Formats: sequence, C-alpha cells, structure tokens
Amino acid sequence: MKDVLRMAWILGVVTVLAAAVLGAVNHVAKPRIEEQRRLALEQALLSALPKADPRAIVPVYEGDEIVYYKGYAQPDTTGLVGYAFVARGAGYSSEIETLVGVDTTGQIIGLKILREVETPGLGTKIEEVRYGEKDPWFQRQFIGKRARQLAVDKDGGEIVSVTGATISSRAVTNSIRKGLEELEKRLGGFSKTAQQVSD
Amino acid sequence: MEDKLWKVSTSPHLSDRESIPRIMWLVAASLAPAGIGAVYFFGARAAWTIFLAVASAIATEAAIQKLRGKPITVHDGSAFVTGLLLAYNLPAEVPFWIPIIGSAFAIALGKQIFGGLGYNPMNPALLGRAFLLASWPTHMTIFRTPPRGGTISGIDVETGATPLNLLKQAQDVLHQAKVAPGEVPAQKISEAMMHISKLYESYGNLFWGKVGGCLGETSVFLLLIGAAFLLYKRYIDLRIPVGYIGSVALLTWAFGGSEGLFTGNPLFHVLAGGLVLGAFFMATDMVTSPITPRGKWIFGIGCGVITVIIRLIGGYPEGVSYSILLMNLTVPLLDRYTKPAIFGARKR
Amino acid sequence: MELKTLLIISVSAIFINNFIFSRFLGLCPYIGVSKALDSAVGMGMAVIFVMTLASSVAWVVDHFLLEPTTSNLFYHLLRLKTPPDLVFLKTIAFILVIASLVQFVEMVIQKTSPALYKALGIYLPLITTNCAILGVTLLNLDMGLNFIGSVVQGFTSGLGFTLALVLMASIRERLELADVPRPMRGIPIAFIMAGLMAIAFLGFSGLKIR
Amino acid sequence: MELRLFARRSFRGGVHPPENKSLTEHKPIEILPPPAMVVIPVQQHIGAPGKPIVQVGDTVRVGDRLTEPGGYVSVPVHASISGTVKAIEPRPHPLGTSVLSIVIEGDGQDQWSPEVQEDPNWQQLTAEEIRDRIQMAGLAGMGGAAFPTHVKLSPPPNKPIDTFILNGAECEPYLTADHRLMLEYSEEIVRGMAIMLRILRPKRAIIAIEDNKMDAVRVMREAAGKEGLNCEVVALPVKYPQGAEKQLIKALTGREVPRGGLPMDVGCLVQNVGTARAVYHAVQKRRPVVDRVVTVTGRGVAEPKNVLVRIGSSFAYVLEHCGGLRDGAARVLMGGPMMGIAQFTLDVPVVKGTSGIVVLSQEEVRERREAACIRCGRCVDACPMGLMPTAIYHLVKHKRFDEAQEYGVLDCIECGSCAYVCPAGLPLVHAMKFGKLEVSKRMRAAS
Amino acid sequence: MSVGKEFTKGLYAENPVFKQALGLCPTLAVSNSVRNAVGMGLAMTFVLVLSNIIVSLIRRFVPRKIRIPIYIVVIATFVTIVDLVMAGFAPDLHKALGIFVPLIVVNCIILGRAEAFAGRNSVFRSLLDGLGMGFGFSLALFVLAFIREILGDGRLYGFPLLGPGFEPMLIMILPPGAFLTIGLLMGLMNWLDKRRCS
Ligand SMILES: Cc1cc2nc3c(=O)[nH]c(=O)nc-3n(C[C@H](O)[C@H](O)[C@H](O)COP(=O)(O)O)c2cc1C
Ligand SMILES: Cc1cc2nc3c(=O)[nH]c(=O)nc-3n(C[C@H](O)[C@H](O)[C@H](O)COP(=O)(O)O)c2cc1C
Ligand SMILES: Cc1cc2nc3c(=O)[nH]c(=O)nc-3n(C[C@H](O)[C@H](O)[C@H](O)COP(=O)(O)O)c2cc1C
Ligand SMILES: Cc1cc2nc3c(=O)[nH]c(=O)nc-3n(C[C@H](O)[C@H](O)[C@H](O)CO)c2cc1C
Ligand code: SF4
Ligand code: SF4
Ligand code: SF4
Ligand code: SF4
Ligand code: FES
Repeated sequence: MKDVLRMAWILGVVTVLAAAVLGAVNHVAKPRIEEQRRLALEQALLSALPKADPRAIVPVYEGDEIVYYKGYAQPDTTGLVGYAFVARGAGYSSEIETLVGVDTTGQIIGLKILREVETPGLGTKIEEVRYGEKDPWFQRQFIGKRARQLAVDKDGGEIVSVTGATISSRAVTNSIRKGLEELEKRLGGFSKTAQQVSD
Repeated sequence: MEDKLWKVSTSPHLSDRESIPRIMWLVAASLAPAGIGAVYFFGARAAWTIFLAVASAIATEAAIQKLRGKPITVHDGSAFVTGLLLAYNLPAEVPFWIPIIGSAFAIALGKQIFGGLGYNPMNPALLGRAFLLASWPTHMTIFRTPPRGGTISGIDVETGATPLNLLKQAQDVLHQAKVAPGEVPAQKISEAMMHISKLYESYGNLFWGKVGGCLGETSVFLLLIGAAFLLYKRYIDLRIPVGYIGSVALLTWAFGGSEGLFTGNPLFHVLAGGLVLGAFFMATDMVTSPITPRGKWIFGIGCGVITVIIRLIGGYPEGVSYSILLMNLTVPLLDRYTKPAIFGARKR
Repeated sequence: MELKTLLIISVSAIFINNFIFSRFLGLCPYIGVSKALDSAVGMGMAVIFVMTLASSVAWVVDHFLLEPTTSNLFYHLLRLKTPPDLVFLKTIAFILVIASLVQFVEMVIQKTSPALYKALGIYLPLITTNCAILGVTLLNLDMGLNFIGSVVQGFTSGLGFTLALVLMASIRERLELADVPRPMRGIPIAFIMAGLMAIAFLGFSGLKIR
Repeated sequence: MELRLFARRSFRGGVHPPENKSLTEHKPIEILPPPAMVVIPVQQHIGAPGKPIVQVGDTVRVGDRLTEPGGYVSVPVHASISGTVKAIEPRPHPLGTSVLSIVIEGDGQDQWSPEVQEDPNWQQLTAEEIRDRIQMAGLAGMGGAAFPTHVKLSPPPNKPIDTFILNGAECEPYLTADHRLMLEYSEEIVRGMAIMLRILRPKRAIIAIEDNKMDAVRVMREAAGKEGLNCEVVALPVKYPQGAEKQLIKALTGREVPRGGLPMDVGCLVQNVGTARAVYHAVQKRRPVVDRVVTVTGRGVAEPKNVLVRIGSSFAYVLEHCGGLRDGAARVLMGGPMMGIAQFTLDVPVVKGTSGIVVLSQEEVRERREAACIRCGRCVDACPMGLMPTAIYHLVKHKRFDEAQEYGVLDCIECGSCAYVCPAGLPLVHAMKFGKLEVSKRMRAAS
Repeated sequence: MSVGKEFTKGLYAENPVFKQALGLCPTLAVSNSVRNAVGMGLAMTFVLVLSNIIVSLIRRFVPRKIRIPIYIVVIATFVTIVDLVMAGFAPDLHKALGIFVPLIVVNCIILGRAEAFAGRNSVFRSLLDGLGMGFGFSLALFVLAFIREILGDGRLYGFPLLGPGFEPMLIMILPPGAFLTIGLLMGLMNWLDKRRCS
C-alpha cells in the first residue's frame, strides 16, 4: 500500500511537472498560433478583396453567425470596395470551402479556397499553381465573372473544369454561384455601377 | 516375356483430357467474338490496343519467371487471357503505353508476386484496370470514339460518355432538382428525363454493341456466344453469373428508379456497362473465386450487391471491376466457412 | 444526432475512410497480427472495444475538462472568471486516461470473465498505446462530433479496422501455401496485399448517401 | 420405403471415365491351366497375416491349407496347385511391398485335396459353422479391399443388418470380371447370396448392377427367380464410383454411412458378386479360394480376355496366356485404372483381391507435368465424399496434418475421381494416401 | 558496441521502419511529398532525442512498475511542445501533417527506444541512439516520399522534375501507392541482404 501511494505520488508529480512545462510553452505559443490563424484569415480576406484595407474588413453577423464581410478601402471604414463570403459545396470526398470576394456590382474580384480534402493530384488541382505562375489557374477564371456566368463547361458554362475532377470543379463553381445569389438576396440586389474607390 | 522394371505411379492412371493450357486457350477463344466485335466497332486502334496488352502480359510473365529461375509457362495461356481481358476493359482511345503498363502491373503485382498462376488472391486483369483508373483517371474515363453504326451513349445526343455515365449524370440532375427545388433549370430537368427514357429504350443498341464503352464490354450478344461455349464446356460455373446478374437485376429494379421502390429498369442495368463481361468472364476466374458451391452463390450475389451500390450511390458510373475485386478479398473466408458437408457428416 | 448523419459516419469509417486503407492508422498491429485468422478476430474485437471506450471517455474529458466552455469543471470548481482553455493538454490527457482505463478494464475482465479475458485480454495491452486508438479520439475532436457521434465513429472505425484485419488474415493464411518469392515473404507481401486491397477499396470512394 | 425405388438413385460427385469395357465384355471366361509354379503370400487380406503350417520340402495338394489364421480378423491361404513347397520367403506382393510367401513348384498332376468335396448336409449347418467354414476357406472380399468375409457376416447384435446388397456395379473402367461372372455363374452367385441371407436375415436384399450391363441384370433376375430368392435386382445409372459401398448404399437406400462408420451402422452390408460365389463354393462344396476370375485387358495387351486363374500365378504367366504385351505398353496395373496399383515387375502373383490386370499404353497413361492448382473446383465437384481435395492437397504438402484431418482426409476412399478431373495433373490421391498415413500415425501416437 | 555503431545502426541495419516495421502509420501517411516527409522526420527526431535523454537521466529514480506511464508523460510533453511550436511557426506544415504530429506520442519507435534502450543506457549513448533512430526514420520517410512524389506528381519538393510530357502516376500519392512502394522496397532490401550474405 505504501508502495502504491509512493508511485502514485511520483506519477502525480511528473504529470503536474509536465503540465506546468506545457502550460509555459502554451503561454508562449498560443498568441503565435492565434496570430497565425488571424493572419491566415486576413490573407484569405485580402485575396478575396484585394483593394480593401486589412484593418477595414468587417464581419456582418446574423445572430451568432458571420454571413458576409464588408471590405472598405480606408481604415476608417469608408469607401466600400465589396463583400466577401464563404461558399460551401460538396466535392468528391470533402466539403470545399471557398472565400469569395465581389465588388458592389456582384462581379467576382478575388477568391481563396480555405478548406478541401479532395483526392491529391486530382481534386486538389483546383488549387494547383502551374510552374512559373503565381496564382491557381482554376481559380483565376472566376475573376470578373458574375453569377449567371458560373457553370462548368460540361454544364454549358464558361468555367473550364479540371480534367478528371469535374465533381470538384462543379462543387466550387456551383457553391460560389449559390453564395452570390444568396448575397444578392440579402443585400436586396447589387448596385448597378461600381463604387468609385480612391486609393 | 521381356523382364524389365516397369514405371510406377499412384492411381488414378487415367485422366480426362482437360489441362490448364487447354482451358485457358479455349477461354481465350471464347473471348474472340467480342474481340472481333471490338475491332469492327472501334477500328484498327482496338486491335492495336489488344495486341499491346497481350504482348506486354506475356513478356512480363516470361521476364519474371526467367528472373526467378522458374520454368517459363507463358504457353499455358493464362497471361494471354489476362492481357486480353485487360484490353477489353480499356476505352478505345487510350495512349499506347496504357495497355503496356496496365498489363505489366497486372502480371507483376497482381499475379507473379504471389508465385504465379493459381496463387494470386485477386483478379489480375481487374487489378490492372483499377490501377490504371487510379493512376490516369483522365485517360481511363474518356470515351470519345463512337462505335460503328451507333452512338456513344446509344441515344442521339452529343454529350460524350457511355450509357451508364449519361444515366448517372441525368440522375444527378434529377436528384439535385429534388433536394433543391427551383434551382435547376426546368429545361435541364426535362433534358435529363428525356435522356433517361431514351436510354431505357436503347436495348437493341446495348445488346448488339452499338454503344460506347470499353473495347470488349459493349456487345452483349458477342459475349454471350463465348459464355455459352464456356458453360457448355463447364469451364465456368453458372452459379456465379446467375447470382451476380440476378442480384443486379433485382436490386436495380427495386432501388434504381427515381419514383420509389420497384420502378427501376433492370434490363437496362444488365445490358449496360461491363456486367455481362464481368459476370461471365471475370467473376468466374477460378483462381480468384470460391471453390465451394455455396461460396459461389454468395460470391456472385455479393458482386451484384456491391455493383449496384456503386452504380446507384457510388463515385463511379460503373461498379463491376471494383465489386469483383472487393469480393475477391472475401474468397478465403468464403471457402473456409462454406465447406461442403462431408459424406456421412450430416446424418449422425 | 440525426440518424442519417450517424449512418454517414459509419459508412465512411468502415468503407470510405477505412482506418487502414485510407487513414493509415493502426498499421503496425495490422501488419503484425494478421498472420492468423483467430488472433485477427481477437485483436479486432479488442480494438472495437477499446476504440468505443476511448471515444467516449475522451469526449467526456475534452468536454468537461479541457474545452473553454461553461461546462468546464475547473471553471466551476475553481470559480474562475473565464473558462480555462486546456485543449493544448489533449494529447497527454487522452493518452493517460485511455491507458489507465484500459488497464482497469483489463483487470476487471480478468477477475470476472476468464473466457473473455482469454479472447480479448491478451490483445488489450498491445493496443492501449496505439495510434489508431488515440487517432480516433483526435479525429472525433477535429470533426467536432458530439458524444453520440464520437461513440459511433469509435465503434465503426473499429469495425472497419476489424474488417480489414480479418480479410487480410484470411488471405495471408492462404498465401502461406503460395509460392511467394522468398524475399517478398512475410511483411513485404503483406504490404503489397494491403496496397492491392486499398486499390479495391477505392471502389468505395465518392460514395454518397442521400 | 418402396417409393424410394423411384427416387433418383445417385450420390453426389463422381465422374464418367471412358468405360473401355468392350475389349473384354463379350469374352467368356477362359480357364487357364495350372502354372508350373505359384507364389502364395501368407497375407492377401486386411488383418493379421497367417502363420505357415508347412515346411520347405512338404508336398501339397490343391486346396491344402498352408497357414493358420493369425487371429479372428484373419484368414488362411491354400495351395492352388499340387507339388512341393520350394521356399518360404519374402517375395514381391502386388500391393507394392515384400510379403512372406509360400512358393510351390508344381508336379503337373493337379491333384486336389480329398477334403474338397460337396457337402450334402450343408443345409443343416448353423450360422456359426457356416462362418467358420467361410473363414477356413480363406474368404476375403473379392471387390478389392479383401476384408475377411466372415467378420463382415458377424454383425454385433446391436447393429442388425436390414439391407443386404450384392455389389455387381463394377464401375471401374476396363474391368469385366464381375460382369462375366454374373453372366456365366449366376446360379452359384445367387446360391452364395442365399447362404449369406440365411445367416443375416435382412428385411431387404438387393443386387445392384450398373445399367451398362443390362444383360447381367436380366440373367441375375432370372437366376434369383429360379432360386426363389426374395430380392430386387436394381439397374443403376453408370457413374464412377458407383461400386464404392458408401456411395452404393446412398444410391440404393438414401442412407449415409456416418463418417468413420461402417455400413452396419446404417443396417447395410455390401458383398461383391465374386465373394458370393466363393461363399457358395466354401459352404456347399467345401472348396477354398484357390482361383479367381481376372480381367486381363488394356491397349497394351495383345489379346484381352477374362480368365480364371489359380491364386499365386505370376502376372507374367497370365499375360503370356493373353498373347503377351504389345509395343508401347507403359504401365501394368493390378486392378482398374482408377484405383489399381502400378507394378514394377511382372513377377508378382495374382492374389485374392486381383480383379484385373490392366496394361495401359503410353497414350493412355496420365503422365503430366504438375502445374499449380488453379482452384477450378473440379475436384470438389467430383469428390463423392464431399471433400475439398485441393485444400487437403495443399495442407498435406505443407505438412499441416492437423488441418488436413479437419478437412476430412481420413474420409477419403481413394477413388481417384479428383485426380482424374484435375486439369493441373496434381497427384491428389497420392497426397490423400500420404495424409491418411501421417494422420493415423499421429492419432495412434496420441492415444 | 562502438559509439559510432550506436548511431549508424538506426540508418540501415536496425532501421525502425524497414527492418523493424515500426512507426508505419506516419511513414505511409505523410510520405506523399518530400516536404511533409522532412517535416515529420525532424519532428520525430526531436522528440526521440529529447525523450531518450530525459528517460536516460531519470532512469535511476523511476520505479520499474510505473516507468511506462512516466515515459509516456515525458514523450507526450515533448510531442505537445513540437505540436504547439509547429502550429505557431509553420502552420502550413502543421496542417499537412494533421493528427500525425500528436500521434508521435504513441509511435512505437519512441516508446520502444525509451523502454529498450534509453531506460538502460547512459545519456550519451541514448542521445546517439535517438539521433540514429530519428535519422533512420527520416531516411525511410525521405526515400518513400522521394519515389512517391516523383512518380505520383512528377515533382520533387514542389519543383517539376520530369518535364511536362510526363503524366504523373496518381496512384503513387494515393494510399495504395504507399503500401506498394514500401512492400517493394522491403522486398528489395531482403533480396540485397541475402545476396550480400551469400
Ligand atoms: C481514385 C479516384 C479519386 C477521384 N477523386 C476525385 C476528386 O477528387 N475530384 C473529382 O472531381 N473527381 C474525382 N474522381 C472521379 C473521376 O475522376 C470522375 O471520372 C471525374 O470526376 C469525372 O470528371 P470528368 O467528367 O472530367 O472525367 C476520382 C476518381 C478516382 C478513381
Ligand atoms: C477395422 C474394420 C472393421 C470392419 N468391420 C466390419 C463389420 O463388422 N461389418 C462389416 O460389414 N464390414 C466390416 N468392415 C468392412 C468394411 O465395411 C468394408 O467392407 C471394407 O473396409 C472394404 O470396403 P471397401 O472395399 O469399400 O474399402 C470392417 C473394416 C475394417 C477396416
Ligand atoms: C472407389 C471404390 C469403388 C468400388 N467399386 C466396387 C465395385 O464396383 N464393385 C465391387 O464389388 N466393389 C467395389 N468397391 C468395393 C466396395 O466398396 C466394397 O468393399 C465391396 O463391394 C464389399 O464387398 P466384398 O467385401 O465382397 O469385396 C469399390 C470400392 C471403392 C473404394
Ligand atoms: C473462366 C476463366 C476466367 C478468367 N478470368 C480472368 C480474369 O478475369 N482476369 C484474369 O486476369 N485472368 C482470368 N483468367 C485467366 C487466369 O485464371 C488468370 O490469369 C489467373 O487469375 C492468374 O493466376 C480466367 C480464366 C478462366 C478459365
Ligand atoms: S502508433 Fe501504432 S499504428 Fe501508428 S505507426 Fe505506431 S504502431 Fe503503427
Ligand atoms: S504499438 Fe504494438 S502493435 Fe504497434 S508496432 Fe508497437 S508493438 Fe506492434
Ligand atoms: S480420392 Fe478421396 S478426395 Fe479424391 S475424389 Fe476420391 S474420395 Fe474424394
Ligand atoms: S481439380 Fe486440380 S486444379 Fe482444380 S481445384 Fe482441384 S486440385 Fe486444383
Ligand atoms: S468395379 Fe467399381 S471399383 Fe471395382
């Protein structure tokens, strides 16, 4: 019995020690991790709304849920450049999440795929950056398009799908179209002309 | 009388005339009508593909046997059959290296690595196909050459793809329309419905082979000629194809329709795709199917169930290859748990 | 959780994202204990049991001790101002809780049911500190499953593992009688077989329950 | 019970090898002269060997007993020619071993023992006395297994025989000895059968003949009628191994002899037609087994025929009387091609169980390079015992005898159907025999 | 055993992956690209070396009966450190490796070395052993990833290597490719070993 108590005691001490060490490390690392997360979101939002000021992209809530973001050119939230929202669609083996930015007229100005677990080399080509290029060719096609133009070539649309991964391509395309239509409904329609943004 | 030492051997001292080479070459012969059909429907390209697949299978087998210092047994015809069946499972316009690599994989990693003929647990030709499909899906899923005298899908539309492909696409549209009403344009819905009904009437094309698809799978008629011969020779056991095709028919009839239970079209599902080729020539590969009578029933029905699952809710329009490969995995268990009753064991 | 969701979790864990053929978890026991069918079945049962158990206790530990929510016990017991975020301790907490719980269960089984102990007990110590077990708890956490979802995922993942293990063992028993080239015998051919099985399981990829 | 007669008479499995019986089936039995020398092994039956009661130099007459039975499951052997005992030494036996044998040099007289004479009072014999006579006449089953007949005729009281079956199936290809015997000696057969029925008093008696011998069916029916025997003569569809007793019982009665059991466990007894005739000789004529009908046939024999030869005659002697061998003769078998045993010399004697001497030509013999099993399942379909020969083959090959036993290796009747159909040419029966040997060795060691 | 051997044995003769079939899960899971393989190898080596050192240091004070839980706590501590640091400083790699970083805790190589080696040997030897095993593990991962990435993606560390004409063999970066590659590699090694012996 005494033995058991001794061992429990040792084990307890070791565990508490370990927890303490980890607590310390966590204390140092946690801000970094959160910073990284924030940075990742900021990066994504910036690729969706390239002209917005990083400090002036504000979430719009509906209840607890962020339904879209508004991006402004100035840090004092003036000069609306557009909106950003997350589109979700079922791909081949995962739900694909895309952050999409549109200007005030509903024309896509940027996008970034946030999450996707498609087949490597097949579905993941929706994020492929060809050698010597800077951005993913598949996503580049969406820039400048509006909701009604969004359909993959197989469905008679203008988006060239990734060969052998029509399902993934279709998921991205259709989810963005749906998201755009929803946003339009929420906003009560896009404006006819683009806001003049002074740099 | 001459006084010599006679040769001895154990009984029996007779045998029927069957031998492995004879069986294999006759199976190859029974596949000939479908091969000739493939060349007729898809042109000289088909002959070239078949030749490359067979040659690569034989060369790989010989090379590995030589490397291992084993007797070279390519004359027994089993590698020929594997190459042939692999070629029958390829689309008409694959690049030349596809059949070569596919056959090499089928023989090397599907068969010889286990010790060669008789020891491989899974169907080599189908492994070759599944390997190609996973490696170069774009080449393996492109069906552009319409067969002579027919169209790719068996109906008069342009949209590429085999009948099963088209069916899957059309059903996807209908499903989409159902879960998200109002989102799919009415014109697309009616188009999909038109496609389905036209597909369901294309029995003639499907039976004679005037539809798109892999080289050897399209003509049910030509395949049945070979199958009848094999059944007559008792090289294949009717239980597997009957269990297989029967369960596909039953399940597609029950669950294949869009208007509820028992509205599917079983005849279409039986005639379309590689079911007939698979059920008569590939699921029956004796090396990779159960040896016991009850095991054969379960094997056939299992293939049918998985095929239907894949066709109806799976990621592929066609499920024959994978269903057979998956059931191959259960063969040792089936053999073990379906042993025939030993004479005198039942009645005690 | 909706029944359909549970069904999707199950089908995914058994066929589509099988622990062996797709997630790469539990490979060492898979290769090590698949030589004979009998032990494969015993191991499979033990894994199903431990995975289910681990999934449930890990959820409880996470939910009541680690997550920074109002159900956090430390928050109530120590009357903290905000719920503490102890998620960083998940690895160490899970592994200790699982290991001690399994040890406890093992003792109980040994005392109460010698037959069950003989069938399962010998495998239990083998798998307590195994990545499939810890893996399923981390996956549950990643996927944000609730209690029922975690238990179902734990159970069905174990089922999928057992399916793969039993199929492999039955095939390896047959391969014992085959003329496998000498350098390939044993573990290498088991890997080749696993690869070919994984090819076959690709057939389930893209399966959609609707 | 009667209804079953119309049911399909068959058993599971089996094969249809070419019969090749036309070579000899129309050739009447030819009686060969006594040879100048005979070699009589002291053991020609299953059971304990006999102990010689003669010495080198003794003179013997035909029918003189040469050995004392070595126990209850044992029968004596008898001189089959008259002459002098030349040697008592191990000699090659057609079963492939060397067995203590009594060599008799003939005196050319063919003098019979005075004890061999008709017993007018045989009807008065008790069952016990009849069995005794059968034993001392050296009767061992002539259907091939050579099990002492008197033992089979003594069922324990708790296992009464209700069905007696006379086995005239002769399903082995080539062999016609039983066929000719039935055609030419139907009365003697029927009389022998009557004697056995008297001992056993079964409810039902059946004479079973394959339907490729309809003439024999007719003749036996007539003979049975004349004798006033209450028995059915049943024509069975041709299928090998119809004549194997378990399969025969199954086909005729629908009963399955339990695994490891004997026919008497299902109330049946099976005797070969030749045995029946020998019973008649033993009981009524007091004539021991000194000769038997042998079919000498095959594409390697110049003049195939059925012959009645003295036990102990060498194969060489018999073959010489059949015109000798042809060129291309490749294999000499004792018994039919499915179960027969290949001989390495012609210096082996005809024994009580020798139903045929078959000489196969080179084209006929199954001589194949072994390939790998392709799991075609033909052997499983063919096995009349419901075994999985390929599984047992692999297990035996890898010395996994315990599992082989689980798969029923001991149930194998060595009929050869599996190896006959195997396209890979695998030595399946060889594996069965070896497996049985090893398994029984282990079982004996364990007990 | 010489000090040098203590280090080199892990590379080939006692390679944890190829020769002992341990640590298979992360090996197969993250070897679809060289980048992931290197990251995982470093993480693993870090934990191996440090846990070996600590275990060797405390080996005299730990009661035998509870040594395993103590080792686990030690290992888990280092793993969590790696996990946190990686999440903070290399988020992309952290995302790519997924749960395989925390799973280093239960990796049988680490516990195996603690139990079989560090628990009985001096600190210096344990350090060398940890380094050797860690590099051996990394080497195995690298070899696998090298083959798989080149064949399956036509690239190496992200750079196109085989030119645009090469059509990558997708299966190599899918699960079956991992199994087949390691199986063939192990067979090849057996064959080479046997040839060297004879
Ligand atoms: C192993 C495997 C993985 C696949 N993964 C994906 C995928 O990630 N995304 C996708 O859209 N299709 C995937 N597919 C599906 C096929 O490529 C399918 O044929 C294709 O999506 C249809 O597109 P296509 O019309 O361009 O051929 C996969 C197929 C296989 C065999
Ligand atoms: C040990 C042993 C005991 C036997 N006892 C009897 C018996 O009591 N009654 C009987 O009818 N047959 C008996 N037999 C004979 C068998 O039933 C059978 O006739 C004999 O083994 C030959 O059959 P086969 O030629 O079909 O192999 C016995 C056989 C053996 C090996
Ligand atoms: C495969 C096989 C085939 C047999 N065929 C016959 C047959 O056709 N005729 C026959 O009398 N005995 C045949 N026997 C022997 C019988 O099983 C049985 O032993 C015999 O009929 C018993 O009679 P007996 O003791 O008078 O010889 C065969 C045995 C086996 C194993
Ligand atoms: C009826 C029958 C069907 C066959 N089917 C196939 C097949 O589907 N795939 C294949 O590779 N070989 C097939 N073969 C050939 C042979 O069995 C095959 O090469 C072995 O699987 C290799 O061990 C078949 C042979 C026969 C007799
Ligand atoms: S943790 Fe377990 S399953 Fe994972 S690599 Fe180690 S032994 Fe294999
Ligand atoms: S953890 Fe267990 S199962 Fe995994 S490798 Fe180590 S000993 Fe084997
Ligand atoms: S020899 Fe044995 S295993 Fe072969 S068929 Fe006859 S009884 Fe069956
Ligand atoms: S008949 Fe021959 S090849 Fe066919 S399963 Fe039996 S043993 Fe194998
Ligand atoms: S006659 Fe049938 S086996 Fe002897």
